[in-house]
Amino acid sequence: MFQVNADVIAKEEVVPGVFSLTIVSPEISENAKPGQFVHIACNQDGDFQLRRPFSIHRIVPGKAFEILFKVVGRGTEALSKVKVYDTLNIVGPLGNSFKYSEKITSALLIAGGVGVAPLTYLAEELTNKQVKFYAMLGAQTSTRMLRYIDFKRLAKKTYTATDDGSSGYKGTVVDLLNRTIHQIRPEVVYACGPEPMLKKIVQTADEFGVECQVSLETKMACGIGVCLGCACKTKKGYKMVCKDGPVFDARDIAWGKDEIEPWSKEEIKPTLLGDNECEVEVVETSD
Amino acid sequence: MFQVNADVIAKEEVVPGVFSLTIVSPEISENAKPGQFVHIACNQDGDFQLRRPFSIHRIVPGKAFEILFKVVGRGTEALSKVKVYDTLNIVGPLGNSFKYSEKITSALLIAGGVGVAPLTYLAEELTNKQVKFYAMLGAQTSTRMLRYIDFKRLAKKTYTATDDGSSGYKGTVVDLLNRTIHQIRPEVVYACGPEPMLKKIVQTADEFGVECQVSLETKMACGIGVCLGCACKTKKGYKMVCKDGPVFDARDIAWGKDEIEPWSKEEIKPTLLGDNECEVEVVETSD
Amino acid sequence: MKNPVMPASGTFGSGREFSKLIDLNRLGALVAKTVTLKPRDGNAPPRLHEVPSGILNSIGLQNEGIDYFLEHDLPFLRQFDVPIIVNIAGNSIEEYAELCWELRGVEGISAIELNISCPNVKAGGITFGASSRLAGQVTAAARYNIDIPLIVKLTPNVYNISRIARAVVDAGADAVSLINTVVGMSIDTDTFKPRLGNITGGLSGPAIKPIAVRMVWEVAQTVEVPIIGIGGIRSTLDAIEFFLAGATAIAVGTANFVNPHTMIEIIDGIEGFLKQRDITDMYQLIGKVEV
Amino acid sequence: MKNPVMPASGTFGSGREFSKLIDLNRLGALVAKTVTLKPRDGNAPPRLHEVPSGILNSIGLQNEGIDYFLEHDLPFLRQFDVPIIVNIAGNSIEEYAELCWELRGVEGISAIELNISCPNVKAGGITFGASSRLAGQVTAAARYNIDIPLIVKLTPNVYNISRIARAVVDAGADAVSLINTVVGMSIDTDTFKPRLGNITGGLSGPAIKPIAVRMVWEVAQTVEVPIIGIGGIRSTLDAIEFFLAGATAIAVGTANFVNPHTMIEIIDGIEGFLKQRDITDMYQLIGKVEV
Ligand SMILES: Cc1cc2nc3c(=O)[nH]c(=O)nc-3n(C[C@H](O)[C@H](O)[C@H](O)COP(=O)(O)OP(=O)(O)OC[C@H]3O[C@@H](n4cnc5c(N)ncnc54)[C@H](O)[C@@H]3O)c2cc1C
Ligand SMILES: Cc1cc2nc3c(=O)[nH]c(=O)nc-3n(C[C@H](O)[C@H](O)[C@H](O)COP(=O)(O)OP(=O)(O)OC[C@H]3O[C@@H](n4cnc5c(N)ncnc54)[C@H](O)[C@@H]3O)c2cc1C
Ligand SMILES: Cc1cc2nc3c(=O)[nH]c(=O)nc-3n(C[C@H](O)[C@H](O)[C@H](O)COP(=O)(O)O)c2cc1C
Ligand SMILES: Cc1cc2nc3c(=O)[nH]c(=O)nc-3n(C[C@H](O)[C@H](O)[C@H](O)COP(=O)(O)O)c2cc1C
Ligand code: FES
Ligand code: FES
Repeated sequence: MFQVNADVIAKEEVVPGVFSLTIVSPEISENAKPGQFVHIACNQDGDFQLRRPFSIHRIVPGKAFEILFKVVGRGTEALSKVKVYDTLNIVGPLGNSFKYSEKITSALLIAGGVGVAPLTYLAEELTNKQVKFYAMLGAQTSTRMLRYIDFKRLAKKTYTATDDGSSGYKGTVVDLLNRTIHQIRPEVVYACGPEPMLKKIVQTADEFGVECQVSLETKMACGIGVCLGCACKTKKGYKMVCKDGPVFDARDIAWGKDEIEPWSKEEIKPTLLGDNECEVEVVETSD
Repeated sequence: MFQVNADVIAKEEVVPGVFSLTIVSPEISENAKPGQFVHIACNQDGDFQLRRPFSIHRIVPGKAFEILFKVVGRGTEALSKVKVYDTLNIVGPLGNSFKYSEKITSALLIAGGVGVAPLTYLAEELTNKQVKFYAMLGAQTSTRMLRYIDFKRLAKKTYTATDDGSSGYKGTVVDLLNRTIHQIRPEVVYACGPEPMLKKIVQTADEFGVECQVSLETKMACGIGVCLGCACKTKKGYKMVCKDGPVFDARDIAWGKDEIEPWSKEEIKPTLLGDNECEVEVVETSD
Repeated sequence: MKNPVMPASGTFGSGREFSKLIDLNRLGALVAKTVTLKPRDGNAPPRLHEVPSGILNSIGLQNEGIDYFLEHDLPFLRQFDVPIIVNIAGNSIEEYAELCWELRGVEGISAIELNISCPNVKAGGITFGASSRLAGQVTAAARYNIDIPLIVKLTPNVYNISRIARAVVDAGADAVSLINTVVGMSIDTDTFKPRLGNITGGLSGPAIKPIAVRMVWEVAQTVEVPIIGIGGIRSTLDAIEFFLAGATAIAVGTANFVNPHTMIEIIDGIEGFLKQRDITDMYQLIGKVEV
Repeated sequence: MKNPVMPASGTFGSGREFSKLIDLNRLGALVAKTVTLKPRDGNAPPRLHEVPSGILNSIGLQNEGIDYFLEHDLPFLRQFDVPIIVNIAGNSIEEYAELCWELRGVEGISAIELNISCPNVKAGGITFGASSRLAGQVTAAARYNIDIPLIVKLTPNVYNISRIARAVVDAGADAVSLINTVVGMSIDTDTFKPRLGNITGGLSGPAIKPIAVRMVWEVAQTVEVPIIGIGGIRSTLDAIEFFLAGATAIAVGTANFVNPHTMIEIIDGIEGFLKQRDITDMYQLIGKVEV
């Protein structure tokens, strides 16, 4: 865990409203693990603002790391205005990481939208460790599909789902998962994205008795485990997302029941179908 | 009095840390009088910040107006970052104005540093009304002398004083005034600058029984006379700088006695001397 | 009331200046600066200091007194087709009573707002609004001397604001407004002098909004009368937050200085908010926070 | 104490995490998160919400209990050559007494800080710190059970904090620390739900600094014991402001989250401030506001 003043050396608006920043920090780059995050002071002027947490998206070994973020409010707005060569004050790497065994023969990475951020790093790590894995990427439409090329390169197979069907499966990654998990038969699922999506993925994983690790999000203050503000309810009591997480074994999480949207059993009954029904040409996206 | 969203069409860093902005607003330009000010929302982001008051420095008749400001804190800092074509939310014109009669044969305008802002507008007005006037401009050093060229053009004679003697009289405008008021023999003095300077000018004016109008500064909230926050003590009770001022007849002001720096009588005893002892070559300044 | 948006007393003067910038006829009510029996000079300057997300002020209830108000300000306010709320303050129960007596039957006043944030000189300087007994007594005295609706404006500088609210309602208040400013202080580290001539002053602005929302919610649990929510409101969503907490109307104070159009923007904004969620009636929001 | 700068309880955990980012040996004191007799789960999430110039929190004193603290946290803190202040809280006077008893004679504790901002379950849930009687009783009970210096941490949610300060000092407090958080609330206008699982929470950060400075100044006029100033401090000048108001030391809370190096920067900054004005001794600043 370090607090560094780090220079931004590259910036890209990957898709409208989604930016990537490459930040120089040997300390963070050398000590990071997939699933960990950094805590960034986003606003440059003197006004009070808490840091904002962002997953480590990729690593330039020993030199720098990359974040991928979506503008949703004040902090990310300010961060999107950062210019190359600006300096950011960053605390990291923070939190735990995705767990995997090199013996795994097939893992499945599922990303909803910008949830792809930590999974890209994981994908590169798994590849280095010669762990075979599949990937599923979800987006509203093909032009907002993030990091498809990277996964296409790294994964055994990369499925995509778009709400409008402009790329891959027409629907959510959840539906896609339900229709394909039986053929992928992953030993472990790694998922990151909006909470409603995670909840459903976890249900499916459960049904198929597959281990599932998810990266959670909460509001954070300290990011290092001292304020006890980022609590999430687990079957072992309150855990801190910033310290005990952000990666949790889905089984341990006590999901707010009320919040789970009702959905019909049929939906997840696997309709057997050939590979290529899901294997689709994907229009190249801007990255 | 108007509240307008006005575009910045010109910006200049006149001397380091002192900026001028030309802002398009027919409403304000048409209704302004010398000595009045505008109240500007300086920070663009959503964070709470009171408006900041700035004298109207010059007018582009019927079209635009100019402000001249020095960066001293958060608000002016933010304002100095405004770019040409940015829009500013402005309330104005506000406050009273300098009073003058077209019968005056000789007025004297005394500016300390950025205090030249409202006096430049007054100088142009007096010129239009064919009122003859002298000017005294003070600055730390010649390279920070503001608007000398303009006054040189408009005034019957423009004296300058610099702390380091790099331009004109070596010393303060106050000393310069004390050494020259007997020869200028103004019927009225208009002064704007730091409060200690104003106090001394007022004393001198008093000694010579000359009317003196000063433009005062206080912290402001509303700027329009409703919050009663910008009170200044006068012999007629509390007056509001934003509404009853910013221009006051020096005689009415109840200066905080304690605050007046002690100074010896001799200093102001006029030592008779030839014109040219005060008439000096002035190095051209950056504007 | 056309709508639930009004200015907070003391941030609107007598309305004259604002009438040059906004259409006063669009407001829900007109609230004048506190008037006292005799004219008051107010406190020594400086009277203002900006702090993070707010300002400290120590105006000291400067005003020309009730007679001047009735002669000069009220006639101006009467021109508009908007309810007028007159805010009054005194240093003794008798003064409040006398003020109400003076206002009794005066044409064009829709309600009286009692500013009970000032100290009671007789009761050893304790703020009326800090004691449920004193607050009740002031309210009763006012109630006894005037028959139009009575609003009591509560101070946040107390442990249990609900108790005060209960007391003034029991004493005859038809509504309560909250919050007034929070007592604060700031010191200039260059001069070692307080930033305000009066040493301490009232904190207002976005900084106090969470305190105000909490107190409105607490008071809404305790009394049944309408609540005017005040404190750091500068946007439509701020206003909605107060409605959800239990306010039936809101007043805008410090934000008027930053943007004189704040109240107008909120009035339009509330309409938009309701349309968007097709809520037919604003009252469906009041107190609807899902706790 | 090497210097007058320490962390505010609950914003520093047990010091373990911070020890990875800053040199704890540079601090004036180490202040651990409030410990209670039994472990506490804390409140339901969400526990945090950011507001203008501050945050609302409703952690709910989550902690592992005194036994765990003594076994795991205290030994860690003891490694450093810095005075350790243990902050305790209870729901009854007996609990405070018992906690002090447990801490009696424990090696390596320099002082006890009583967090009296929690409700007294027996006295109908009134906050200990809101009643001079209860505050005095808690202090006396603690005083009776432990002989090391006793600091009482005051809550700002009162009308007259000086009275509370007077009461705890009369009851044997060696010092007071203030302020704790100001009760606030925020509502999500999309979901109509409170932003905090606990509905209300404590406001901290720069937003409350003017309130804290004012209260420190008031208390400094009333009691003679040392005052630890707390509330919105994030810079050297903030700290100086509290010294001028009458604080002999200061604690940094919320700012630790934004910049973990805040305390170190303030320690260096104070030195610089004194040098610049060649003031030989920090104590020449304390209470020196020129009113
Ligand atoms: C461990 C962790 C890793 C994260 N990694 C990434 C990442 O790689 N890329 C990315 O784009 N975002 C990531 N997030 C989410 C990111 O931190 C938030 O989007 C950001 O803090 C929003 O700040 P803001 O000021 O822009 O929005 P705010 O003004 O704070 O809030 C705007 C909106 O965003 C929502 N929001 C705010 N904070 C969060 C949060 N922490 N989680 C979910 N919703 C929030 C609010 O409810 C509100 O609706 C991560 C969050 C966590 C906890
Ligand atoms: C009627 C009027 C006309 C003015 N005209 C001009 C002008 O033409 N050009 C110009 O540069 N400035 C002018 N000023 C001063 C200008 O308003 C302040 O410099 C500005 O408000 C400072 O804001 P800030 O946020 O940058 O500084 P702050 O962060 O608010 O304060 C920084 C420092 O500036 C001092 N300061 C702040 N406000 C004022 C003020 N109103 N007067 C004096 N000192 C202040 C503070 O004491 C502090 O030391 C005028 C002020 C008034 C009242
Ligand atoms: C400059 C100023 C003057 C005020 N004067 C009065 C007053 O005369 N009477 C009164 O009842 N409240 C007065 N208030 C308090 C406001 O009416 C309001 O209750 C408080 O400012 C909180 O609202 P805000 O945060 O929107 O400003 C004043 C507030 C300010 C900032
Ligand atoms: C997240 C958080 C947790 C806190 N926990 C405690 C606590 O356990 N015990 C306590 O006495 N004060 C606690 N406080 C209050 C702080 O110690 C401090 O009094 C308050 O936050 C004001 O200081 P600040 O504005 O610098 O944060 C907590 C504050 C925050 C923000
Ligand atoms: S954010 Fe402080 S404990 Fe997690
Ligand atoms: S600034 Fe409000 S009255 Fe002058």
